[in-house]
Amino acid sequence: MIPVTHLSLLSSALFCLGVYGILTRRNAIAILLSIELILNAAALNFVAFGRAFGHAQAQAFALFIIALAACEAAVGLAIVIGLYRTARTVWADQVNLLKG
Amino acid sequence: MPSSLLIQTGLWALTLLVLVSAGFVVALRNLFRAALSLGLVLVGVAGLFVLLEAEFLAFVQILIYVGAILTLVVFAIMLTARVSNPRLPPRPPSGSGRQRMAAALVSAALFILLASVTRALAAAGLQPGQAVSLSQVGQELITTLVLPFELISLVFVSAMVGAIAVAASRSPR
Amino acid sequence: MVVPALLESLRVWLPELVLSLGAMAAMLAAPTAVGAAAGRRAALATWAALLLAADALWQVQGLPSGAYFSGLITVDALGHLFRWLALGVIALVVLMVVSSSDVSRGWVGEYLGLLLCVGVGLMAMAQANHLLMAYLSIELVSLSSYALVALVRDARSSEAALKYLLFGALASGVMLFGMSLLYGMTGELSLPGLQGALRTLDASSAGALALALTLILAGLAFKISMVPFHMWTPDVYEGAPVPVAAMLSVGPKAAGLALLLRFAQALSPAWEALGPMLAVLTVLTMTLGNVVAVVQQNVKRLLAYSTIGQVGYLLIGLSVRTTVGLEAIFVYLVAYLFMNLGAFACVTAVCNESRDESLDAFRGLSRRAPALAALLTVFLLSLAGIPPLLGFLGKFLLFGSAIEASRVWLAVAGVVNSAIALYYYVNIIRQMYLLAPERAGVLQAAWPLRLAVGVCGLATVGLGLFPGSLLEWLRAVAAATRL
Amino acid sequence: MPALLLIPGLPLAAFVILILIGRRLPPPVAGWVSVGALVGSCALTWAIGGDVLHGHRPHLQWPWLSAESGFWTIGLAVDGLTWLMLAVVTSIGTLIQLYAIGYMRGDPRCSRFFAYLSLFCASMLALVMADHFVLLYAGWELVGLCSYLLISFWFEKPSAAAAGRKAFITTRIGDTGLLLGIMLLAFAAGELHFDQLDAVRSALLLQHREFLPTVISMLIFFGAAGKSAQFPLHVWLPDAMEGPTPVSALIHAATMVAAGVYLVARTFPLFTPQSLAAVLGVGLFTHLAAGTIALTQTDIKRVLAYSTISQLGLMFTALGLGAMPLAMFHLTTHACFKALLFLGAGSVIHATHQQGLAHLGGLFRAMPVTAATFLVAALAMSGVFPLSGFWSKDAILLTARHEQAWVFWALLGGAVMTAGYIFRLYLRCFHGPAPTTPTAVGVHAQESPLIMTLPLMALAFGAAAVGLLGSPVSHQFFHLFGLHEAHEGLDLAMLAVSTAVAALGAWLAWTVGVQHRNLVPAAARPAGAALYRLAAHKYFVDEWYDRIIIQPFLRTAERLSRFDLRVIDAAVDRAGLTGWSVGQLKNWFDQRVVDRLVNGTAQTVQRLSRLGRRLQTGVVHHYLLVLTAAVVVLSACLRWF
Amino acid sequence: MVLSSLLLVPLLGILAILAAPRHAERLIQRLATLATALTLGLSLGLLAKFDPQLASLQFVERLSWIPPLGVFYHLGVDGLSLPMVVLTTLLSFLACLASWGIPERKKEYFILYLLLELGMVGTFLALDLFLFYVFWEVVLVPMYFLIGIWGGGRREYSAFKFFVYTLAGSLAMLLGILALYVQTHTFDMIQLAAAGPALDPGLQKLLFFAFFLGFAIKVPVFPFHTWLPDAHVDAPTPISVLLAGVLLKMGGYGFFRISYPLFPEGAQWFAGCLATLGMINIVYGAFVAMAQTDFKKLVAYSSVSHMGFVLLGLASLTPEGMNGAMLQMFNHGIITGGMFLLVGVLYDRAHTRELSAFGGLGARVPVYAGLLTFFSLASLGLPGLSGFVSEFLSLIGTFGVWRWQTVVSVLGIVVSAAYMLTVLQRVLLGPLNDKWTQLSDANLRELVTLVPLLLIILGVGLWPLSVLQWQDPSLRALIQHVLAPR
Repeated sequence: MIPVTHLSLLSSALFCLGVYGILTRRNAIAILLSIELILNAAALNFVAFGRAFGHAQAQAFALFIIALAACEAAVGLAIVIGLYRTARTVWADQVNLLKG
Repeated sequence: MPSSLLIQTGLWALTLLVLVSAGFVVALRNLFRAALSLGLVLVGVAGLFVLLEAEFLAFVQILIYVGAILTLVVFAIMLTARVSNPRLPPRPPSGSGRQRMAAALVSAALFILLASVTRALAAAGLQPGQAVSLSQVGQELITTLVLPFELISLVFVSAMVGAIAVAASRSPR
Repeated sequence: MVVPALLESLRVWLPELVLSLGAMAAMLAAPTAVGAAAGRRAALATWAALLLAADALWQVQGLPSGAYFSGLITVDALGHLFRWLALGVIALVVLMVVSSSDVSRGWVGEYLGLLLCVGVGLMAMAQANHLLMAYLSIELVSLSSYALVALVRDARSSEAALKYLLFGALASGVMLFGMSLLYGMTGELSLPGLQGALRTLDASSAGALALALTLILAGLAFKISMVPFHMWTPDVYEGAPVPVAAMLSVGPKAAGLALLLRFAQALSPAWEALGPMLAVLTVLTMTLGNVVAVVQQNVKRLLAYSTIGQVGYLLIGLSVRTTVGLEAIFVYLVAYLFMNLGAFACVTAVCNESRDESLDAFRGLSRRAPALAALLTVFLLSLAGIPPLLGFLGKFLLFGSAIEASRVWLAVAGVVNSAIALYYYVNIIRQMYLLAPERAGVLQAAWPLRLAVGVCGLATVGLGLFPGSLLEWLRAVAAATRL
Repeated sequence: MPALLLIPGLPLAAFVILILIGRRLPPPVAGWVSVGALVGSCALTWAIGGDVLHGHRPHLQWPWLSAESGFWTIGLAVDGLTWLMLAVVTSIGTLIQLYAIGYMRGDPRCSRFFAYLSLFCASMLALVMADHFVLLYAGWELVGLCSYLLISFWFEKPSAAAAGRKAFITTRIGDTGLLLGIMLLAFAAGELHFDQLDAVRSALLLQHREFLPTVISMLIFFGAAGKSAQFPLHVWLPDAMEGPTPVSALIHAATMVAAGVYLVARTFPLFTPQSLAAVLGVGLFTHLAAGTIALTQTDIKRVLAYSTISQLGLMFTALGLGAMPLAMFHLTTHACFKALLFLGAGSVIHATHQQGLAHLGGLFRAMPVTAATFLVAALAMSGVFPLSGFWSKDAILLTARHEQAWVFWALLGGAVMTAGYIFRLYLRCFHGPAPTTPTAVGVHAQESPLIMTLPLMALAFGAAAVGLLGSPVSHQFFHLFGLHEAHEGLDLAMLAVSTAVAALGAWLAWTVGVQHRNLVPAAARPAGAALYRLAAHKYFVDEWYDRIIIQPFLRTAERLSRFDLRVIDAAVDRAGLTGWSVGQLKNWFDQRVVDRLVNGTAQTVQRLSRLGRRLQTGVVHHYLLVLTAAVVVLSACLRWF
Repeated sequence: MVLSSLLLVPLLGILAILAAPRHAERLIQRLATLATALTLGLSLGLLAKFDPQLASLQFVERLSWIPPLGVFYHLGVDGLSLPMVVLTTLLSFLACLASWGIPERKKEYFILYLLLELGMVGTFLALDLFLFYVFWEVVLVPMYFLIGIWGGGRREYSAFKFFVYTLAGSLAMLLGILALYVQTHTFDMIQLAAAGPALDPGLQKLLFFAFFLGFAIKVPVFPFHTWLPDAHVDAPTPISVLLAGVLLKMGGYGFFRISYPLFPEGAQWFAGCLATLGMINIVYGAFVAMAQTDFKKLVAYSSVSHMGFVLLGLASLTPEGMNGAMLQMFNHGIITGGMFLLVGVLYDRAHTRELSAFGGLGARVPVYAGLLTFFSLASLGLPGLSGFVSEFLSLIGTFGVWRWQTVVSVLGIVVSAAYMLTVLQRVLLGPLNDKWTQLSDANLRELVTLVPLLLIILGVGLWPLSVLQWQDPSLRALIQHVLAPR
């Protein structure tokens, strides 16, 4: 018997850790990793609630989340590599040509 | 209730695994290790999926996330490993103290907010008989959710094309 | 039983299908040829797709409104309007893409393909009736946009793309988490289902609901650049190629508003609580956008802030939540589509020639390209809300809706902001007309640009002078949309 | 009655012709056009004279501002008073214009000169013929304009240009009073026609007792005082002598300056005892003060100017005494002899190109006609029996003796001065030694041409004889005012006193003014010298005006202009459209309030804009932090508020 | 259709000029002159056909324009707008003649010029609040360019200042229009005049104030007047003429056409303020004008002073006062228009406007001197010329209502005499400055522009009924409407 509150607390914690990571990591790839945490937290929620409500759609939603995470990672990493190529850095706080 | 006990134990173990390795992901200096920690998180979450009787999803999680995304990440880390512009001064990998304080504060506040509302969620709790079978999910995917399927394919295409074009070393022609 | 319904649904979805196929075709057409020919083929495919999609959209309009694809999307007047808007945006931006020098010739196929993908995403956003659809369509738009921004592959565009990506990923992650909370509370994923479930929700879950709503709002607010979720906007616009910035300034704004409207409609009892906050954010948005635009020197950045300001005006209609407000939003969106894209098209023409994005590039433009300068003036004046241009009408209705809803202070804020906005719009006009040109020679814009500018100019002036039928249509749409 | 229209119409036509094509006409023709028109008016005036004398009142009206309401119907009307003025203006005007043909010969802008003169005649005639306050006011302003144009006719001289402006503005200050009076009358009585004034008076007295009529009449008198150069608005007239002499004769002696007297006479029913007392006071004071100044002036025309002021003061004194017909009688005789004096002076100036008494003398031999006619005028003005001045002044003295004895004595003193200054002038010009200064050209002076001396002789006849019309010999004059009872007869005592006074004045003029014998006892000399200096400097009125009115006025203008530029403009510029205008309460207010207000919109916007720019740091972490913080704050707000 | 043709002709002119090649400058200016002349002719034809006995609107045209909003293309003239329309077309024509001397970019100039005329005429003809606002704003844009491109001095600053000030005012007005629309759901001024007075008095005051801001800036009312001297001074001569001659009248006209009929309660409530503001305008403007050394600036400030009489007359709500105010608008347009033309004539030759630089021109350029004297006299309110009639009417109409404001205003007359004569003295009188011995007198084109104005000044001055008869019935009806008991 898995209490839903346990899981949603866990996913909340995961979510907040992800947020913390996003806000503190300087390396763009590390930030992308933190974003994966957030997505996982959301997916976990969906699966847990879907289990509670007995919905198949929730699992499908989680499936789509995983797929999208893959896409996002691909595009994100491509952008990081592009950035590395043009700016010779992957540290997100070092790129501030654009401001004001 | 040995199975129940097993489940409880597994649940706590997985929770611990997920949280600790998530902590590593956000805290470890070494990017490579952070990525490996993320793998642990993903595996932990997959384990939770198993506990929630969503075995297919756990399988997909391992396959796609750990197998594909993480590999990609590792590649990217290696590609950009020779960090970086030597003229830029070396600094700690996770921002200044003030930034970390603020981040911690915000995250903690967010957690408090989230935690304060969990009670309202899925109040019904989990019933054993409600497990969703894989066939149900498959049925959904080819009937109700056919449109998202179409869309995600388009997302795949655009993401791939975009990623390739962006990462490509130079203009094709 | 499933299949006929699916076929019916596919008919409704035909424009998007056509566009998707066009996207593939454009991307595939590029490698089949070399040099300019590749671009031409891609453009051909794109135009074919656009025209076919327009035709399909025209046909589809007759179909009965209601939920399709098992309730994943809804077909109604609102959706049609925004699909047309999305199509318009994409068509105009395509005209800019094929002639912008920011866009490297070798990647035209990719640009066009991604643009069409964005188009599909925008259309899907406008019709989404389900949390999954909303999330997917937003992501489709976002991911394609990240790539579009990054495609120039210089330091600034990479930086812009990175910022856009990180900001967008966080925002959509937050939204996704909010959706999961919403689902957890109600057990519903479709919007009508949510609407029903929220009615029966007890008071104890109000806090959870509020939190979920805020999280979802964050994701949508990011799309429409609402303060305080606007911070990516200026940097990304400045780094992105001009046509992409143009697309970003209109497309996602319109679709995001449509989605916001749908959420507002579905979550109506709970949404009420957002009212005062939304009104405050409305004022903040327009004020920040207009005020910060005053000191900008880069024209793309200036237009980015201007976009934020314009979104602020649009939000007036959302925060009053009346039919009149809806109608005002629609009118202003149509106006905004033409005047803003027209302005961007003019900027494209100027930047193509001068490679200079600062305001100085516009010096003496009236002597080098009188027609272009005149039309840009029209667009800017329309953005500033000078009658009889279409932008004035939109603003008129927006402020009117605020007064009608007894929120006079919103109208006053709008008026004050219009006065501030005049400052920087007129500054560009001043550069064009009152200062001597920095470089000699006549500036000749490429024909697609001239076409785009001409169409936008015609619409801004013509619809401003004779908005009768447009208004009637939009009023009908507003009436058909329940809030 | 087209004749009524033609009376001012003919000179107006002359004006139009001259202003349009005058420059193409040969100079004498321009003059003759003007004279011809005025002769026509003169003839018409005399033609209707008989009717008027028999109580006929020609009247012509037309709608002005409103076709329906009778209130705004204006028109021309002639009654006895008007006819008298018409006769004076047209007759004397004709003579003076004739004279001017000779005087202005050779001036390049001769036609312009006659155009202005014609315009003046037209406006003056319209003024006196007006049956409505507004039309009178119109004529009133127009004569002021002509006065301005003619004073500054030789505008290359800066002093002439300045004098013209001074005249216009000073009289306009008076006009303001008149305008206010008209407005008050219109508001209180709802009637502005002159023929209703009696009814208006009784209505006003009934409703408002004496207060309102007093205020109205005082305002009107203020206007009259401006035009007639009464203290304290007299300062413009002496300066006005910068104009050509025929202008001084016509406008600043015979006609325009008398318009003030006419105005008071015209609105006489409105005057209450209180306001008449004021008129009397001002008139008498001006009479005496101007007389003393005239005694000390050394410029021929200025002496005559102060003399005019003084004589006008006498007329106002008569008005103040309630003797309106007598004032008009003196106006008439004064017009004759003062015009003659000016023309004579003009003749001298024309011949010698000198105006200062120091450079003149012994001209009798060279210019016998001028000298003789001048003498006639001087005698007439001094009130020597039986010349015209005697009859008019005598009647006023008599009335004064009946009404208020002290006025009589004061007037006697004035009479001494009158004789004194005019004979001082006459004697020093035409008799005594010729000046020895090299600039003096008196000895070579020649008599003026016939066209100038002819009017002199005609006027001399008038100055001698006009008085008889109001004398016991012929009572015609007062019939104009509907007075038919017999004159009280020739008062021999008065005759004697008057002649003695004139003789005293002439003797003093000879001994003091010409022979330079000092008659003042040694003890009183310092005080006398001080008084002399005071009078010679015209009691420093101009200086005082400059200090207490003109300079403050200019400073105010300057200050307001700066205020406009710095405060209003800056305030509105910067503080948006808050529209406050309190920035004047300088120092502390400026610093505490204004500065903060002033740093308003435009600057604030700029500042805010830069601030907003700084928030956009370019570091993506900050953006992300803002996003997250916003989510937290917004949801917290939503949760707990 | 006659009213539409007034709008159509400038529009056709614009199209024709657009079609003309850029370098055919002669053709372009002839086309523009033709268009303005035709418009003038049409408006004179209107004058002939207008029935002055009727207080109601005539030649009304009403077509549905934006049906969903209830906006109509609704034109009409009555005694209030007819003199303004004639004034506009006349000054447009004359200023168009004066524009022949514009040195560069003639094509753009005349396009904008005709657009300006279109907007101005439209403002006076519109009977639909929405349409009115559209025309009102349409005027702004060409004006900005005309000052900013072809002006002198700090032209950019002045143009921008003009734009921002007026726009800020009209935005306040826009709020008023919106609030009114929300209350009544119509833009039709005639219907609004019937419905407006029934509104809550508090709301009426608020709305009156909103509209007041819009109109006051245009008039301009102290302390919103500071755009005026800058704009007038830096604008090219023909544009100064239109600015002073027509644009300021749009503000005054707004009071007559909108503020008074729609918000009678507000009008009565505000009348005291209006009278005081009028007084301040008159005296303050005159004083500030007195201190100016720049000829054009002096004339500009004299406008502030003269427009004060309009406010004063408006505040009176008496037939005399209102007639005076209306007539003053017409007269001021003619007189100050003429003054600006004269300043322009001088500036074209001497390239300076400093009063102290001149002197003694009276002998050198007699025709010009005569004209300048004439217009100055008209400006200082000499009887027999038009300015006197209107100022007198304003004063006498207001005297019974706002006693002290009127008394103080009378002072302004004295000051206006002072500064006008100072101008004459500095420019025309005194010894001739050696610099100007080669100055040429007014040429034929300049005479053609000035003489009609001169004749009008004289005509109205001698026979004021000629203009008053057009406006009087409408004004009386208006007063009756405002003062009607409710």
